Amino acid sequence: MVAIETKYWMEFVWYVIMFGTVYYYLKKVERNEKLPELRTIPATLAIEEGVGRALEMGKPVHYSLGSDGAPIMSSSVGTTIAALAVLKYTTRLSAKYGTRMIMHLPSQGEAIPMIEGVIREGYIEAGKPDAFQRGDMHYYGYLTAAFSPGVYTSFVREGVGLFMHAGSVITYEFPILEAAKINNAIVIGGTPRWTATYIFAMACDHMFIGEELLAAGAALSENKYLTSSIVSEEIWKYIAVLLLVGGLVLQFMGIPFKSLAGL
Amino acid sequence: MALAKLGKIDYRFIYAFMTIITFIPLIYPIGIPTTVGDNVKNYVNKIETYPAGSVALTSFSGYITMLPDVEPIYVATYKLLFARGFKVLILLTDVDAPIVITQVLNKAGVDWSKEGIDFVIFPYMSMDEAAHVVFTDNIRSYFINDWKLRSLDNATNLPLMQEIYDYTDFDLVVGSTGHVSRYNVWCGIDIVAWGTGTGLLPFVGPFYDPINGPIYGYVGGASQGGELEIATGYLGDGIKTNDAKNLGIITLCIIIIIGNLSMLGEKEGGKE
Amino acid sequence: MALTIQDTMFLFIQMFMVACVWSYLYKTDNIFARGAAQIVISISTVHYFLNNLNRVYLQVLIPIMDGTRLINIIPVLAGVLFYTRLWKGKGWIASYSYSLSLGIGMGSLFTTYVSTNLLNPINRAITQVTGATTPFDQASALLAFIGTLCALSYWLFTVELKGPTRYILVFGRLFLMSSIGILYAQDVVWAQSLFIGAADKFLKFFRMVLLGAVA
Amino acid sequence: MASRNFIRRDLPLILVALTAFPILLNRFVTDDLLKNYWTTLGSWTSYISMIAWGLGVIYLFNGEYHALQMNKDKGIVPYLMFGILVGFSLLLVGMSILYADWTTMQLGIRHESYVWWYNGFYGAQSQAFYGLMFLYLMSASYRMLRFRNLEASILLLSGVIYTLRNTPIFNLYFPWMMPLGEWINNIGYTGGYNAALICMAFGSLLVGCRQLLGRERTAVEVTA
Repeated sequence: MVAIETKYWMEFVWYVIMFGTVYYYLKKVERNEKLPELRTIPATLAIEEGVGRALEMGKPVHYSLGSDGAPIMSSSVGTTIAALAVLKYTTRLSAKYGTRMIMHLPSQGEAIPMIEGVIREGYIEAGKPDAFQRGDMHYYGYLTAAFSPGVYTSFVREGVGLFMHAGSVITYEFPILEAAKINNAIVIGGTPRWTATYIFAMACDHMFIGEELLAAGAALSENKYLTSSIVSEEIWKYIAVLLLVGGLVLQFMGIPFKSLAGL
Repeated sequence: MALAKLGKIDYRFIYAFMTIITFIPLIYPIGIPTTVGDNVKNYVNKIETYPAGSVALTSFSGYITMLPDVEPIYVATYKLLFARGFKVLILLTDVDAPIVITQVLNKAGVDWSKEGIDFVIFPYMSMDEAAHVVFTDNIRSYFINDWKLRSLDNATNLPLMQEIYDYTDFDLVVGSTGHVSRYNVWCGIDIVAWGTGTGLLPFVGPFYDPINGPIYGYVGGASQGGELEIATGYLGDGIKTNDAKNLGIITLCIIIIIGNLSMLGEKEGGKE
Repeated sequence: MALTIQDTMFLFIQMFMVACVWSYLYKTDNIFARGAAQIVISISTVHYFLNNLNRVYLQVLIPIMDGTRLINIIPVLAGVLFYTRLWKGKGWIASYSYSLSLGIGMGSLFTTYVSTNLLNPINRAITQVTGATTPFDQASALLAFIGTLCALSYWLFTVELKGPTRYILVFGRLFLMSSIGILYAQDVVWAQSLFIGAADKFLKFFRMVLLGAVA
Repeated sequence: MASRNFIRRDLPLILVALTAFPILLNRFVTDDLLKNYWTTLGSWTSYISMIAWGLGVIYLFNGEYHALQMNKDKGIVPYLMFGILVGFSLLLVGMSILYADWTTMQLGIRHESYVWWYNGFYGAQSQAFYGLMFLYLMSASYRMLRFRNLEASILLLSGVIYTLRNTPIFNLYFPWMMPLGEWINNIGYTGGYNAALICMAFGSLLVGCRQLLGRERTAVEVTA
């Protein structure tokens, strides 16, 4: 029996708003209309600086998405894709400067082909496809208990100039950030997982706070279609503020906003 | 200037100092008393409201690395559940869980001959969110058999499973980490939460309400394992390490104060 | 009760492994710590691999072979296609497999996030204010509500808050900092438990083997 | 060229959208077919990830072998490390086969000898590694938690007060610590957390929208 589920109508409205606004701004880009300027995310500037310093020190760039940092079959998939965009940018820079880049793979086996694909693309975009070496992609097994010692060993063995740690990171990974710091590396990182944000506040030189990482992926791509979508997302935020304030006022006026909206 | 020097302490001194401080109470227990928090009391109270024969799904992560943090909670909870006459389903959500669950149930004094009658253990499979939804919607479309490869439809070996098909047959979920929100969104079952401090505490806040639920009480790692042991009366390992925890945190405060004094010293030095 | 050789060995291995790990703290480049890391990586990878291998056979392949769930062929195929990555020039074939995976992920993302991460916090922020009973609670909840609104301004990318509006951002950031502080606090005590657990394993060898104490 | 682009770039993008849309529909339409689709895919996630895991093993040994080649001139240590890795892996595989129960086709990974090695080496060591986090948090706290400015002070105070609230002895001798800690948790934490959660949801959903509209091409290979 086919039946429409009406209790989730608010969610449906959000879907319409989201796809509608993104589509609207994509069309605007196609028509070459002017869009608002985006502010620079501070940590993105630091990446180039960090790669440059790694080159000066003669040490490699290390990149990690986290010990189980690349979920692609769960709801954190958005973070994975955004982090991969940052990875591609870092790879491009490393290839451009000729710095060796070591990738520490997350425990999800199914994400490995995708990560390798992104890195290969990065090298190709920089015009150095032959610089890619599969041996610089290291895998350490299940979760952080093996990941942290693996990354430590790599720091000690290969040296570390810049350590990028961005993705669906969990708090247990704090020791590797601190280890990179102890090994005199520049540490840049961030995660949209709010519960793990503090580890970056404690140990990073530059960090992406919360959603910044998700936006950075698009901002670094220099693709107008992607950056335009960030503008549409701003509209969602204003709607959320409206819902918050309006909902509270209506609730105080005795109108059962929450039950009407199915919250 | 002397204060400024405090900012240049070799980290290895801090590590050594902390390690010694931790060793002392482990060798010579001091016996600092413990109080039981409301969240732990609510956890025990909620479990005790159910009549004997109720079905509880326990989502058991049992990551071997986390054992010192959570083993006391697991053991005390299983003791409590079995003492209250619960029928317990055990969902293994971590690769180490098949090994750890045996240790934990042994420590909880479980009668293994009652497996299949009082409790059932599902085999371990790597589970994403979607898999959790499938499991709650229809257990048999996800698992064919239990962890000893006996078919779930086998009435002789697993009589308990003959009454249980999906989430409507669970009375209570004892869940951990992010699964909690999952069960709430999809099923709306009553939940009490257990787990490691870091895997549970940051997530549980938004859902915790001892009166309306969905999470009625929680025990999140660290010192709360000891609190649970006191609340349930099943004393074990949790309570033993409390002294070390207390002393460690006092040391942390001292370290932070030293750090701040050094900053003060640097400022003074700058003025000169 | 005297310890068996096996128990003594077990306690010694545990103590030795803990000591190897702690040797990192003294000097990062040392052979004990590196050896210990290799052991833990090897066990972690191989144990999980064996576990999965066994489970795939029992849960996925047997139902295909006895004809009860032939549809399992699709995920098996999808899983196997990932391995095309290893062949030069054929890596793109794997993109079909991860497209399927990404599709499932996208479905989870939309169905979960709109409800739990978007509508739920909005609901919670409103409920916290309307549900408060005492004047103090109401004032506090209102403060949190305003904090949420201000903190949202941190993630505006097209507007730069200048002049008096700057204080919205300043106030919002204070809430973010407080939130980060709490997260730190929740982890400190947790990490401490594990440290104590390891310290206990280290001491256990000396207590039980050298001093002959009973567990 | 056009067909190559279609097969390598467009078709995978279409596949993503085709897989995802019925799942979204399932949220709003109650239909057995849709539900079956979703539950079938749900169990596939486990199967796919279990099968794909073998890739990890290949990359592990490939990476370590590469490291050995790169560090060949550094004496015996790199060889020793590679030896330990291979030796231990073989040991576990050997034991799992030796203790396997061939009647039910279960590998011997729950056999007590296997568990002995597992617990002895992996259990103790991984706990010690996680425990290092506590010591590293000490050094980071010493370095970072300072009253530098208003923001840093708020971070420090929230952190320390809540830590003390979690510590039994402070609760006993300073009973006001518990309500104060809870207040900061309810007001400071929730205030910031709500905002962060909403924005994180928006960021992720935005990536999702772009992916489903075929604009997000990070994950597809065009040139390689």
